[in-house]
Amino acid sequence: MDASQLIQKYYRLDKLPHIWCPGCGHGILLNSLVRAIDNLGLNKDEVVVVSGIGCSSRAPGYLDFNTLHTTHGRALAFATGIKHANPNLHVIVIMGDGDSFAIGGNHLIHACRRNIDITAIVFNNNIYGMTGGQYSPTTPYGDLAATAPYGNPDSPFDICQLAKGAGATYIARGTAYHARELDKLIERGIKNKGFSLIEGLSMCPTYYGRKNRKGSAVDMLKFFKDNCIDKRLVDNNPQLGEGKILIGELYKSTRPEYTESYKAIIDKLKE
Amino acid sequence: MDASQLIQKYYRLDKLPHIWCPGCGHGILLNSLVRAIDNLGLNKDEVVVVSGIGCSSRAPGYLDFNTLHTTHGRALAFATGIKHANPNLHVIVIMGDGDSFAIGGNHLIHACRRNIDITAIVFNNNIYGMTGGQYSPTTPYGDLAATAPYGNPDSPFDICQLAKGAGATYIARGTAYHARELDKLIERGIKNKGFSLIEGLSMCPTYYGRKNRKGSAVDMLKFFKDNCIDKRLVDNNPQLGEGKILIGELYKSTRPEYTESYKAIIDKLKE
Amino acid sequence: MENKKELILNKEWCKGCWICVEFCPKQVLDMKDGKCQIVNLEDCIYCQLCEIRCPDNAIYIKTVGGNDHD
Amino acid sequence: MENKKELILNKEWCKGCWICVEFCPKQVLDMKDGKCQIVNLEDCIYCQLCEIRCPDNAIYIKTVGGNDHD
Amino acid sequence: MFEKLEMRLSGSGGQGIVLASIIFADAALQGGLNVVQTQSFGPEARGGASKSEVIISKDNIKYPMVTKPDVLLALTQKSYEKYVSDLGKDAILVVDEGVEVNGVAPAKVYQLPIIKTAHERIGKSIVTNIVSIGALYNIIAKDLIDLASMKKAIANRVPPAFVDLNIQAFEEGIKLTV
Amino acid sequence: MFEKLEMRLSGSGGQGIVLASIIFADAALQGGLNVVQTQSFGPEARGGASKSEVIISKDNIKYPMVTKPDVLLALTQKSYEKYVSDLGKDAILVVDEGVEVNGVAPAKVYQLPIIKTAHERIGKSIVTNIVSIGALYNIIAKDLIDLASMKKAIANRVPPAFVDLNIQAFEEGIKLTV
Amino acid sequence: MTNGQNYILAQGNEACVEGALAAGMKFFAGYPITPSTEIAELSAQRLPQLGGKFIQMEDEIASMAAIIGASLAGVKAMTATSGPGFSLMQENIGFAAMAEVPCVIVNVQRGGPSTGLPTSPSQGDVMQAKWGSHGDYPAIALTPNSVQESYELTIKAFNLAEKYRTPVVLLMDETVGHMREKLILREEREIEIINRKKPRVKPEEYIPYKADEDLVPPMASFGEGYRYHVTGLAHDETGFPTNNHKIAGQLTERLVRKVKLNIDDFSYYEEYRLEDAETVIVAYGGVSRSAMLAIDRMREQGRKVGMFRPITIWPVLEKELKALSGRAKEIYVAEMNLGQYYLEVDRIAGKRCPVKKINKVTGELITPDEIIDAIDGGK
Amino acid sequence: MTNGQNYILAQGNEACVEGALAAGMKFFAGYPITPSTEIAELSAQRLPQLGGKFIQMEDEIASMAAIIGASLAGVKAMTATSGPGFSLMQENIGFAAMAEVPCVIVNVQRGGPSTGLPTSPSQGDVMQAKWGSHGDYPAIALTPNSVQESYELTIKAFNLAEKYRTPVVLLMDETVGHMREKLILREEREIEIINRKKPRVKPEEYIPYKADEDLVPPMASFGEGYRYHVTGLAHDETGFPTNNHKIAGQLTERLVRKVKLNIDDFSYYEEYRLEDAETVIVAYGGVSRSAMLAIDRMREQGRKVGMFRPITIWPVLEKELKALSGRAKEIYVAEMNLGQYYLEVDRIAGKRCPVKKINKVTGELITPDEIIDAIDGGK
Ligand SMILES: Cc1ncc(C[n+]2csc(CCOP(=O)(O)OP(=O)(O)O)c2C)c(N)n1
Ligand SMILES: Cc1ncc(C[n+]2csc(CCOP(=O)(O)OP(=O)(O)O)c2C)c(N)n1
Ligand code: SF4
Ligand code: SF4
Ligand code: SF4
Ligand code: SF4
Ligand code: SF4
Ligand code: SF4
Ligand SMILES: [Mg+2]
Ligand SMILES: [Mg+2]
Repeated sequence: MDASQLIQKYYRLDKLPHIWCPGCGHGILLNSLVRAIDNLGLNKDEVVVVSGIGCSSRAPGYLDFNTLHTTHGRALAFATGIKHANPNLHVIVIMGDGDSFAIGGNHLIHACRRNIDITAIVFNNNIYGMTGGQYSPTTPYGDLAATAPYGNPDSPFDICQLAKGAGATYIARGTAYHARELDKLIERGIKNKGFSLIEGLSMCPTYYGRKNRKGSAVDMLKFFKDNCIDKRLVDNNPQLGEGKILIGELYKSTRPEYTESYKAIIDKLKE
Repeated sequence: MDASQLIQKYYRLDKLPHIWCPGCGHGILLNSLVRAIDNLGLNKDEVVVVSGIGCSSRAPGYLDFNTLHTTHGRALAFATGIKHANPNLHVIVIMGDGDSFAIGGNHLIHACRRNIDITAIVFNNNIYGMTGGQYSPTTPYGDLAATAPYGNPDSPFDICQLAKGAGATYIARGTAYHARELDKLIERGIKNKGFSLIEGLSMCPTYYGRKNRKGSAVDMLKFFKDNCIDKRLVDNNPQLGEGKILIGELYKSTRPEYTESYKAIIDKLKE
Repeated sequence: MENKKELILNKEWCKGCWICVEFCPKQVLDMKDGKCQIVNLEDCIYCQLCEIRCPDNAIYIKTVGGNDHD
Repeated sequence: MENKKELILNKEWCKGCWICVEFCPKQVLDMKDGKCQIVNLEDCIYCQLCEIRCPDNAIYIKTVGGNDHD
Repeated sequence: MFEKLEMRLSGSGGQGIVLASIIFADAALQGGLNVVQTQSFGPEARGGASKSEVIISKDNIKYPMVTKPDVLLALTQKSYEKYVSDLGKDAILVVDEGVEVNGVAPAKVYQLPIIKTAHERIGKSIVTNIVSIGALYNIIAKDLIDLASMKKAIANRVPPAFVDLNIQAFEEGIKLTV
Repeated sequence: MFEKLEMRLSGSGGQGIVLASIIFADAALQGGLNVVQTQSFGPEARGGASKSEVIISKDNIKYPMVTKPDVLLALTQKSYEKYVSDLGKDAILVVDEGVEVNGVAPAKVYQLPIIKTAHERIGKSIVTNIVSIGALYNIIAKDLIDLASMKKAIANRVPPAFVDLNIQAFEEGIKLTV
Repeated sequence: MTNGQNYILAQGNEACVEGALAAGMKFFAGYPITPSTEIAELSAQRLPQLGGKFIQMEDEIASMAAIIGASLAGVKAMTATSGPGFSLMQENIGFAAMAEVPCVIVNVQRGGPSTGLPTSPSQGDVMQAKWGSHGDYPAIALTPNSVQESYELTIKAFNLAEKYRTPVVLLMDETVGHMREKLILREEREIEIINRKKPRVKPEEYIPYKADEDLVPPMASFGEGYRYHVTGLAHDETGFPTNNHKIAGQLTERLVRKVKLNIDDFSYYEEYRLEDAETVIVAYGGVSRSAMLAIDRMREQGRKVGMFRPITIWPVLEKELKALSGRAKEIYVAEMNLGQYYLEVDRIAGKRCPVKKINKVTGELITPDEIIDAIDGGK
Repeated sequence: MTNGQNYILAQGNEACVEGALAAGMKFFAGYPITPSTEIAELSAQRLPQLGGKFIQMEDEIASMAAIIGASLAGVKAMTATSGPGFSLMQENIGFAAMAEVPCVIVNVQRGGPSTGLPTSPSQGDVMQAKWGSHGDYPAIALTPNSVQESYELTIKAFNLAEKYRTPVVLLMDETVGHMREKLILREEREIEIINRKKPRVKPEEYIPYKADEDLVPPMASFGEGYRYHVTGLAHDETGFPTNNHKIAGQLTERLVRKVKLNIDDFSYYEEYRLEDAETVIVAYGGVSRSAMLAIDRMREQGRKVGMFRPITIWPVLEKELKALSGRAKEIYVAEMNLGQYYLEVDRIAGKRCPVKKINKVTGELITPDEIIDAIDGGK
């Protein structure tokens, strides 16, 4: 399917253009999700896209699926209810870095732990975009933000490490620059029977970029290009990874999936 | 100081005996904390012990420090306010496995991330004791609990792994059986300039033990004895660790501590 | 029938972020009055690099004709 | 003056959990009417294993006399 | 004629006082009477209640709490002391023999070896509660509830493997008062 | 005599409309007048407001919103269309020259090359807002607020490194209307 | 638990679960808290037996979120908690109200404020059940005074939630939640079950938030082919966020009105010896049981006392309370709080007759004697 | 921001921060949310300049917890939020009330329910400010109608929090929070600052929850040598949990009473052209500004209209509203909600004169014309 068909098929055309600022990375990531879903040939009626609150969380409104825009930080808890109630649905959750890892951090680690078959995509722009550029749990130490006028005294999470510690069974990182590769990462995340976390490095030129003199959206994309490296390359040659951000599939494992474990209980009681 | 002096000095004698059931492991762990504090020679007036809600969280009430029994899951957030407001205080937080990692999970990972100089001790009995034996995020898969009558379909956290993923700079695990060793682990946790997490394996014979036929408190202590092994032994001989629970100091690192980073800002503004 | 590729620019949706302009390997695109414009269609190699990074679905390649069962 | 060790049992606080009884290496202790009791003081080696695992501070070793600056 | 019976069962947490009262209530309910059973808890839920009440009545029961107990069971000294003052002169007091009844008491007092019976005759102190209801049943309820209902209620509320043991405990309880 | 001036500034998010109105309000305040400045936002805070209002008054200002604007600044076609109908006959309309004034308009209309001036004469479209207030000042406020107050207000509200540039933009704005 | 007959001895909490199952509950998400925990525990046991789902979430915020999610996926869902958890649920209760997602929240009230008296009864969350979330939103709350009624009202709570597409609160108190009484389990055919209105149009024609005349829009489930958008932002009939102030205002008004407008449909209350009563006790939940005994005793002394018991506690029974004020000489509102429902009774009835309070916050049920004394003392 | 003079142009939100600093705020914990965010941002900038501490917490629950912790450690602490965050804070607000920890919570109200209208003004959280947490607890809430008053009331909020050892809510609305007006920054000597009562006894004699005659116990800070216990459970004077029902009940009653008893100490209100008014508009916050203009216009027509503006919105100004009902012919309560404060006005004043509502929930400030029309329409 070409782009024009994808747009026709998956977007709510009357809602476009979306509200995001010029050069906001979120639109690029969203297209990756659309291509991944298309590649997998999922039935649109069976796809549910859930989000919290934030610029990123406006994404579901543009997509022609069952879409749910919840409260700030709670998307995964709503999604857990949906998936557990009807495991046939493909449940995909889009969240910002604040939404998922600040206020929503607990739901995230518990979704990882439960290994419930949900795919979470974090649009990480290292800032609270929606509220005007306050620091988030992924804003680097020392960076500037609306609430960090003297440099952020707070250290960031490596959210992929955190998800691993919490028990997610598929973890990947992509960027808005490496959009094609991101398609595949999301695709594999959706295919994973269990909880998948995909960190998509996005850019907020309006706040994070401007406050930290990271230049335009173009400059920020170039930063991703120059500073990210695929984990597979580093696996073979660890030196390459020095000072770089690892992207690609970072971690994969197998554990009982929550709704299947529950189904086993129901089935056993039926006997 | 011998035990009778320790009790005299650190306990609120008129509150004893505590409300815990016969054989509850929490009392053993609490004694370890007292010995650790005594070994460090901390000034009682400068020690603050904070807890949430749960059987474990009743602990501070028995100790003659500044003590704060907060809301369920929120102890670390209160503690963060105390420590940030007055970094001279030694802030120690006691939580149950539910308190710290179910409802309180978010505050825990953020305290780890901030690397704020607080020592958190989790009294992990793999169950919600206070409310009568429902499964917690550390109840093993398949085990029985008041809300898991057919076996727990939910997988547990390895809370030390999770704390590591979140960025804690000192992580250790001890047990009620290995109480002497636990003293040292807590001592080192308090000494660490940053966020320390100590998982203390406790036992709840009343609920977890009874429901899962783990026998008496004595049997449960013996289980710790037989199934735990010090990490240092395993480091030298990985085979020894198979099927065992690692105890001892599991992880240590150095990163900027939150209140110090903040102090640097204030100092710089003064210049 | 052979597939024909077409470079589509939807100015209504374009927000003028420069991304496509800068990442086009063939300098096919430019910016005018805050909107992208196609200035060098003949050089276009239909590599989709503009499409893949346009945050606004405002520029993309359309395949005209060709196998319907694609 | 030499230190003298004393095994103290506080029946008020004892909840009869058996822990000290079972883990005493010298069978010094026993259970009676739901409370610990000292049955073999002479065998006690003051190893503090009871003290260290009693959840209720109900049994412990007290050092009488000795260096005050301890 | 029987109108209403208000019972209070008390002891220490873990003595199964609540279960005992439930069994009583259940049996009465099966016998076509109105019942309300309540209990009071310690901090949060942990520990289990040490006081439980049952009202059995011909009529609908409005206020669900016992105001003037017709009978008080006290298995411990503490519970005796806490609740004895609520008893009227005509009430019945049933205590374990370990409880020292120091003057304050209604007309009728039964001092019975309940704990000992459970421990020695059944060999399981966990059935103390069932021994108690045997005694209580015989003292106060045998005209209200038939024996079969009581036994059925016990059987319904204890683990299957322990039904016989508990029925036996119940009968031992009855024997204490004959 | 001057009693009250109600201004509405409009444009697209990012054109610095709010800052422009703040500078106006600040200058008037420094001149001893009463002021209220308000704005309206898009979804959550993001994007920035595209409408901002200032009321300048001798008296205390009660209702803080503009009801009948004395002057409307509209930098975009959209904002012109959205707000022009609120203008009374005596009001003043100031639009960028790019805005097509299609009949609906009050008596006094100024169509000025504001955006172009910012872009071409100052070389920074970011100062569009300051050019605007230069024009507005000269049209409607020069009897109310002295020039020094305006300049001081600008200097106080823009980054130190850009003070001169903005003062220059302000002066260019004034020139548009002389 | 059953014993072969169609009635059993059960706790209020247990009756609530049986009622929920009878109403068609297929999903329960919760987090344990005294004195509601039995509801979670019994749900964990019973639901999978019936092919339903139980989940213990990480906290009450997540529990509330999960039942909303489940309900959107098409199943009837419930959670249960007590004060501290109820406080935590408020944000998402507001979401359910705004997005019009049917669900049932049980609050078994314990002594507050804060951790308070976890094992003691209270009626301290009455006002919170209406005002706990920010903004104006519709609140329906029912409050039982017996085990049997816990069962019946849970069924009604589900029916109202489904009918009006709104969260419904079952406001129990520890007295009722933990007492054991006879519970008659009804036959399926005896029970009226209401299910949410489904769209009767094709997906292309579905306008998800366009209300019918009853002000309630039909509701499709996720996965059924109607792909629509749900948000907690102010939205228009299509369900998408709007910046149109008028439409936003109309939405809030409709949400509140759809419940108020239909209040006659669920104005549940009980009158006890009220015919000729000059002194009226307004009491609900556990306290109404004390009030009945107090009334019986006072009647024995020849005093004209009766009780009005609101069962629907929110929206307030404006019509009935007004009528009451026309015939009573004085009204006492007896509650296990410091006077919450009193405020509404005073507002509505106080214009025509004096309204007084009888309050108790010790964590004990108000006794009949205390009611009698208060009334006598008020003389 | 200052310009050499002692007044500046500032937003209500900024004025709030300046007021807090003037009152001695040394700690701010918060989580950004529109339309309160400027309060966090300015605090982040200003506090470290003065040796104070700012922290951005992971959510609003944690923010509320952190300010309680900081206050226990001895510093004056504040948080700021809007509806959704205010809902999340409720559990810990109840804790602060129960444990008697002074602190200030600013709620800049936006359109609700749920995510609602994040950038639009509203007064939808008025009832929540009193009833948002479970159980009965004391609520103090102040509501400013100008930038200057935002400053003054923030100082008062701190003073009341310290004086009564209780959380105090500054209930702003987006209109006031985001408008810019003149702000006079007072000199230190002009400002009355109240600090919490400290124990005047030695640590051994300190009974942390033994109240003085004003019903407020002196408060020691952690680290000062008074090692005491703080809990959200019902507790006795020593601060330790109690199972004694009577003591538990007395505690709740004292908490509520200490505020009610002293209401005259902080009954703030404004009367506008009220002397001879027959029609009284009750309005507060942003809406009161519209009401004043409406009144001016109606007065021009010779109509006897005036305004009563509660500044202390909780506890309700019972005495003043009652007095009002004695002299007014009719009362209109104008609010940006569906009639919340109205309920209390109706209850208190409705016994003597009719009380009507003027409501708007579109996310726009009620206009003077709308008020006039409503009153005329009510004719
Ligand atoms: C309970 C609650 N707290 C705070 C907010 C305000 N808020 C909205 S979005 C947001 C953060 C957005 O940041 P992020 O999740 O990183 O998404 P982005 O906008 O950067 O894509 C915040 C704090 C809210 N809506 N609800
Ligand atoms: C907000 C809230 N939710 C639920 C509860 C009920 N509750 C009290 S303690 C507890 C869990 C206790 O388990 P854990 O933290 O493991 O401590 P333990 O009792 O096992 O030591 C729960 C769920 C509460 N008090 N507050
Ligand atoms: S504020 Fe940042 S994250 Fe939000 S739309 Fe703009 S660029 Fe994107
Ligand atoms: S219930 Fe379990 S955790 Fe709680 S006191 Fe008893 S043994 Fe300890
Ligand atoms: S397809 Fe490739 S060559 Fe053509 S315009 Fe796009 S980026 Fe340039
Ligand atoms: S990338 Fe898209 S939005 Fe950006 S300039 Fe090109 S066409 Fe326009
Ligand atoms: S000190 Fe050692 S030997 Fe003595 S009683 Fe204790 S455990 Fe036994
Ligand atoms: S370990 Fe302690 S509590 Fe347990 S039996 Fe021994 S003395 Fe008693
Ligand atoms: Mg972000
Ligand atoms: Mg536990």
